[in-house]
Amino acid sequence: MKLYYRTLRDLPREELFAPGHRMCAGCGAAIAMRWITKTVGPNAIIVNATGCVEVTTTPYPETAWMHPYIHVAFENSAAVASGVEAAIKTLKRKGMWDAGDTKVVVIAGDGGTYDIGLQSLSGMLERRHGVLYILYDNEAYMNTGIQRSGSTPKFAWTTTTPVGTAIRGKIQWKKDIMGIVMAHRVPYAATASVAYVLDMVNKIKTALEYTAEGPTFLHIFTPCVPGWRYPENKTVEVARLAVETGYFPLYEWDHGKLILNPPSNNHIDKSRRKPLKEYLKLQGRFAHLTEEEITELEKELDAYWQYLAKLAQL
Amino acid sequence: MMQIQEVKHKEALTSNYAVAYAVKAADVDVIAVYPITPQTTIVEKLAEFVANGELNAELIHVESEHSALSAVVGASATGARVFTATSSQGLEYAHEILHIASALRLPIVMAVPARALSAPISIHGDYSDVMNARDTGWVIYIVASAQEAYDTIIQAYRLAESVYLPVMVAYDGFLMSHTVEPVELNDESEVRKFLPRQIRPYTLNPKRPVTMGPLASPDWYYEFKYQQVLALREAYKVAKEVDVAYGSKFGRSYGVVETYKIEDADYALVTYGGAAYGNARIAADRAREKGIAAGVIRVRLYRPFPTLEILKALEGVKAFAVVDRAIMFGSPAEGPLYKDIATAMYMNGIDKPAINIIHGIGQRTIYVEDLYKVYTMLKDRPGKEVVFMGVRI
Amino acid sequence: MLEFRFHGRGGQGMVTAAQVLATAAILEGKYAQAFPEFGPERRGAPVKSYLRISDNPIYLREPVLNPDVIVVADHSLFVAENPLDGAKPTTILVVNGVYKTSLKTYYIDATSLSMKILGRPIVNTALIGAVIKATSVVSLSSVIEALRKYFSGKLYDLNVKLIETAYQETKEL
Amino acid sequence: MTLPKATQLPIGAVIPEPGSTRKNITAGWRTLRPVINDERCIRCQLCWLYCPEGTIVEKRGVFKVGNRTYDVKYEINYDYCKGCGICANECPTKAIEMVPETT
Repeated sequence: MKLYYRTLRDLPREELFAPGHRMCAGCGAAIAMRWITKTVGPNAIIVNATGCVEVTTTPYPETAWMHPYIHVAFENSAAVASGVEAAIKTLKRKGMWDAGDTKVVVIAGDGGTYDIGLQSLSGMLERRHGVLYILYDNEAYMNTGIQRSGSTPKFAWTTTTPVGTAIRGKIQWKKDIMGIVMAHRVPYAATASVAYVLDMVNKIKTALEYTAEGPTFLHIFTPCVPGWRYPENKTVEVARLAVETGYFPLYEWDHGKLILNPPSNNHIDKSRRKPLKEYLKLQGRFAHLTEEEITELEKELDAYWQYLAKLAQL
Repeated sequence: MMQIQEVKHKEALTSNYAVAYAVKAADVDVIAVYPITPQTTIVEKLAEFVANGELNAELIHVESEHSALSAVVGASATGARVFTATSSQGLEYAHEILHIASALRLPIVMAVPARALSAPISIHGDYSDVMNARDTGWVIYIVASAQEAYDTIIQAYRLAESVYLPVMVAYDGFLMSHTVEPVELNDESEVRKFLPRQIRPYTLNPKRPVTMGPLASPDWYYEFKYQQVLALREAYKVAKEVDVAYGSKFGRSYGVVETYKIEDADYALVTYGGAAYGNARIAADRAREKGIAAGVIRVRLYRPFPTLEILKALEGVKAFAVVDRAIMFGSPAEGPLYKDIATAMYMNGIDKPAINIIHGIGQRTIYVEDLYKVYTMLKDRPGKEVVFMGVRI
Repeated sequence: MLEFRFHGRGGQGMVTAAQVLATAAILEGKYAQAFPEFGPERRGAPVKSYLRISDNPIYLREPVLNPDVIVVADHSLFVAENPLDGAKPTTILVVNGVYKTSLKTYYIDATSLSMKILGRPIVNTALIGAVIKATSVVSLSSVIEALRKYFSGKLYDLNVKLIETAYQETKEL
Repeated sequence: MTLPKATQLPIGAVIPEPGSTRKNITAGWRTLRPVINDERCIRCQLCWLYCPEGTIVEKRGVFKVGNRTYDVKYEINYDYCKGCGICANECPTKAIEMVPETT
């Protein structure tokens, strides 16, 4: 990533995401939206998949968006963005575009990315449209009331993975969406967290600039107050612990090179990571976990880190 | 005085190719398509035009029909002139976006060589796909020749961009999509004059940011649906005006309903599409040879429904039959056009013998002889019934 | 109106043959309609295609049931299919190689000829030449013009040569 | 309130006014209200950084606090603050206190 912003003082001051929207108090995605809109600047078109952000920001006749914005459906934001990008290209060629270098940015949740939107995402990446696709990951279908998605972590409680006597929470592991995106050989993909804003905005800007070459992807970790069952003032703390415990490593895939970013660049050595438990214990969705289950999660996390470490060496 | 008749140059084209030529003439900006039989040759031809630099457009090779329509929704919202095409399962797959495209009021034009639906899988023609899309708020034309397909695509852009509604141009899968016929092509610069670039009230542009596709509560939603009702009513008027304007410029027009020997007919067939209409004309001629005053009515503009024109055309007949090429399972009468006409008549206090013929399903051949028999049925035992014709019962 | 039915196998070009003749007729200001017996086209599978040529607009969209001209690309089709189905006493048969029926017949060794000129056994062009000889439904020059829509470069030249030779060599049985 | 008729609304449910949720004052969502103690504020910007609503307002000027002088001061736009308390939780000097809203 390029360092567009070195300190907090360099960050863009102008707010391009209006307050008065209906996102939850303490919403992690709201923090992300604020910084996405500020960082991409006004010359961008936002394509939003159905989801929490979409329904809470566009209650007719009001909109929180100050950008040109379109929402079409749940599964197709990458396809819609492909069309927007192609339109700008042709209209420019024909001298019919008056807005200059307009960027195209998708904002979609984990349901709209990992699950129902995966096909159109793959198509867009394969066709190499110059679109920045931003996934805000709150690890379940929060808009419909906390149902499990392909992004929900193992053992997590959701309304469709209840903690029962026979089955306790989600049975399966979280899907490796970054791996899927990287397999498309995109110019740039990165993870980011709302707890690490400076890292996040530099990645947003880097990814945005790389759209001149092709599609870029950002996976932003956005804790969810009601879905993860933690107090609403703890959003940033939860997000920070996710990174510090190694649960959500910060890294980027820049033209085939995997680079771990601070503080995750220190975390290949397990002893440098905080115990996973510190992250889990803040959240009601993991409240039922036994020591054995936590050990299993830690084992899987270690394996994931070994995989990342190998990728980082390539 | 001797008249020198100009022999107009005609190309030998399938309806699919005719559509591609019309799209090129319309100077379309963005095309998104996914292959499906019998639509595919439209895309192949367009890809050739783009590859040869004859059409300055972005061709998006999407990974599904759902994405094809989604991509043209995005492109149209951005202000581009767009085109897509599909058939059968593809139209079903994109169905969700049909509703959204019309509700967002985007002037998208889509060609649909009509094809049967699975299961069992059939690549052959009928109108099950188009009829499933009839209530989605799109303007729907069903055309009957390659020439009309060409002309109607051009008319469709003018109409779509006047009333801000998407327009579907449907025709018989295979029986037209793959049939070579003579087509007179217009001078492309004249087509572009007929389709001037309009400034739309709202597009996605950072200079004039708007939000499209918001959430509407019960206090707001219904008003936008009612707007669509009004827009389709407006489209009914504008479609006729566009057809007249096109006729005066290019010498060909069709009306919203086409009739054949209806003026003095006692018995009429009402239908849509190339095969059913073409063969009905021959059947009417045959019936007239046998002393039956037979006529044919073809619905060209299917949505919005041309109630007035159809009622007027049926005014003098003693009995009529509606030949449908789709089945609405479990309906009081299984033919979709029949249902429309029955509703139109009932609402206008008209009661006449009317038979619903279901035929041509999965491209079961509609023989002229079959349609001739329908005329004799109308004469000998006029009533109200649904007849599944051409099927082994 | 003259109605044709072509019998061939996927890959022999019988759909194109009907289309080329339709194109030639349209070039001459006539009305024409050419369409295949629709289905997924598969190499080697028997296929039919249809052609109507008329001085008036054509509304009929039935398959050709009682052809005025039947064109058969390959003798084996007489075993696999019944190409003479619906033939009238006046129907003309155009066939690749000598084949005796009760119909008035024109024949050409299209396989040898296409092998010789194209180097490949694609018999449609040769049979177009034979059809023109048998029916005079369109002129040879119109067909040569129509071929431009289907072939270009060297392939066009070879097909023109093939069609002209076939036209010369077609004989009445 | 009478809402507009169908024919009075922009077509396609387009919202032509960017940022119009500003009309919706979300102050009523709060049960706790953040109060900044300017004495303790070290101008680290973290509250401004993390506020999901963008309600921490950065004021430029010359601000004397005790014997220190700052060129910036942070205030809260209570119209939109939903009272989540992230600012207080993240504040390194505990300069923000969450106090109950009094009605």
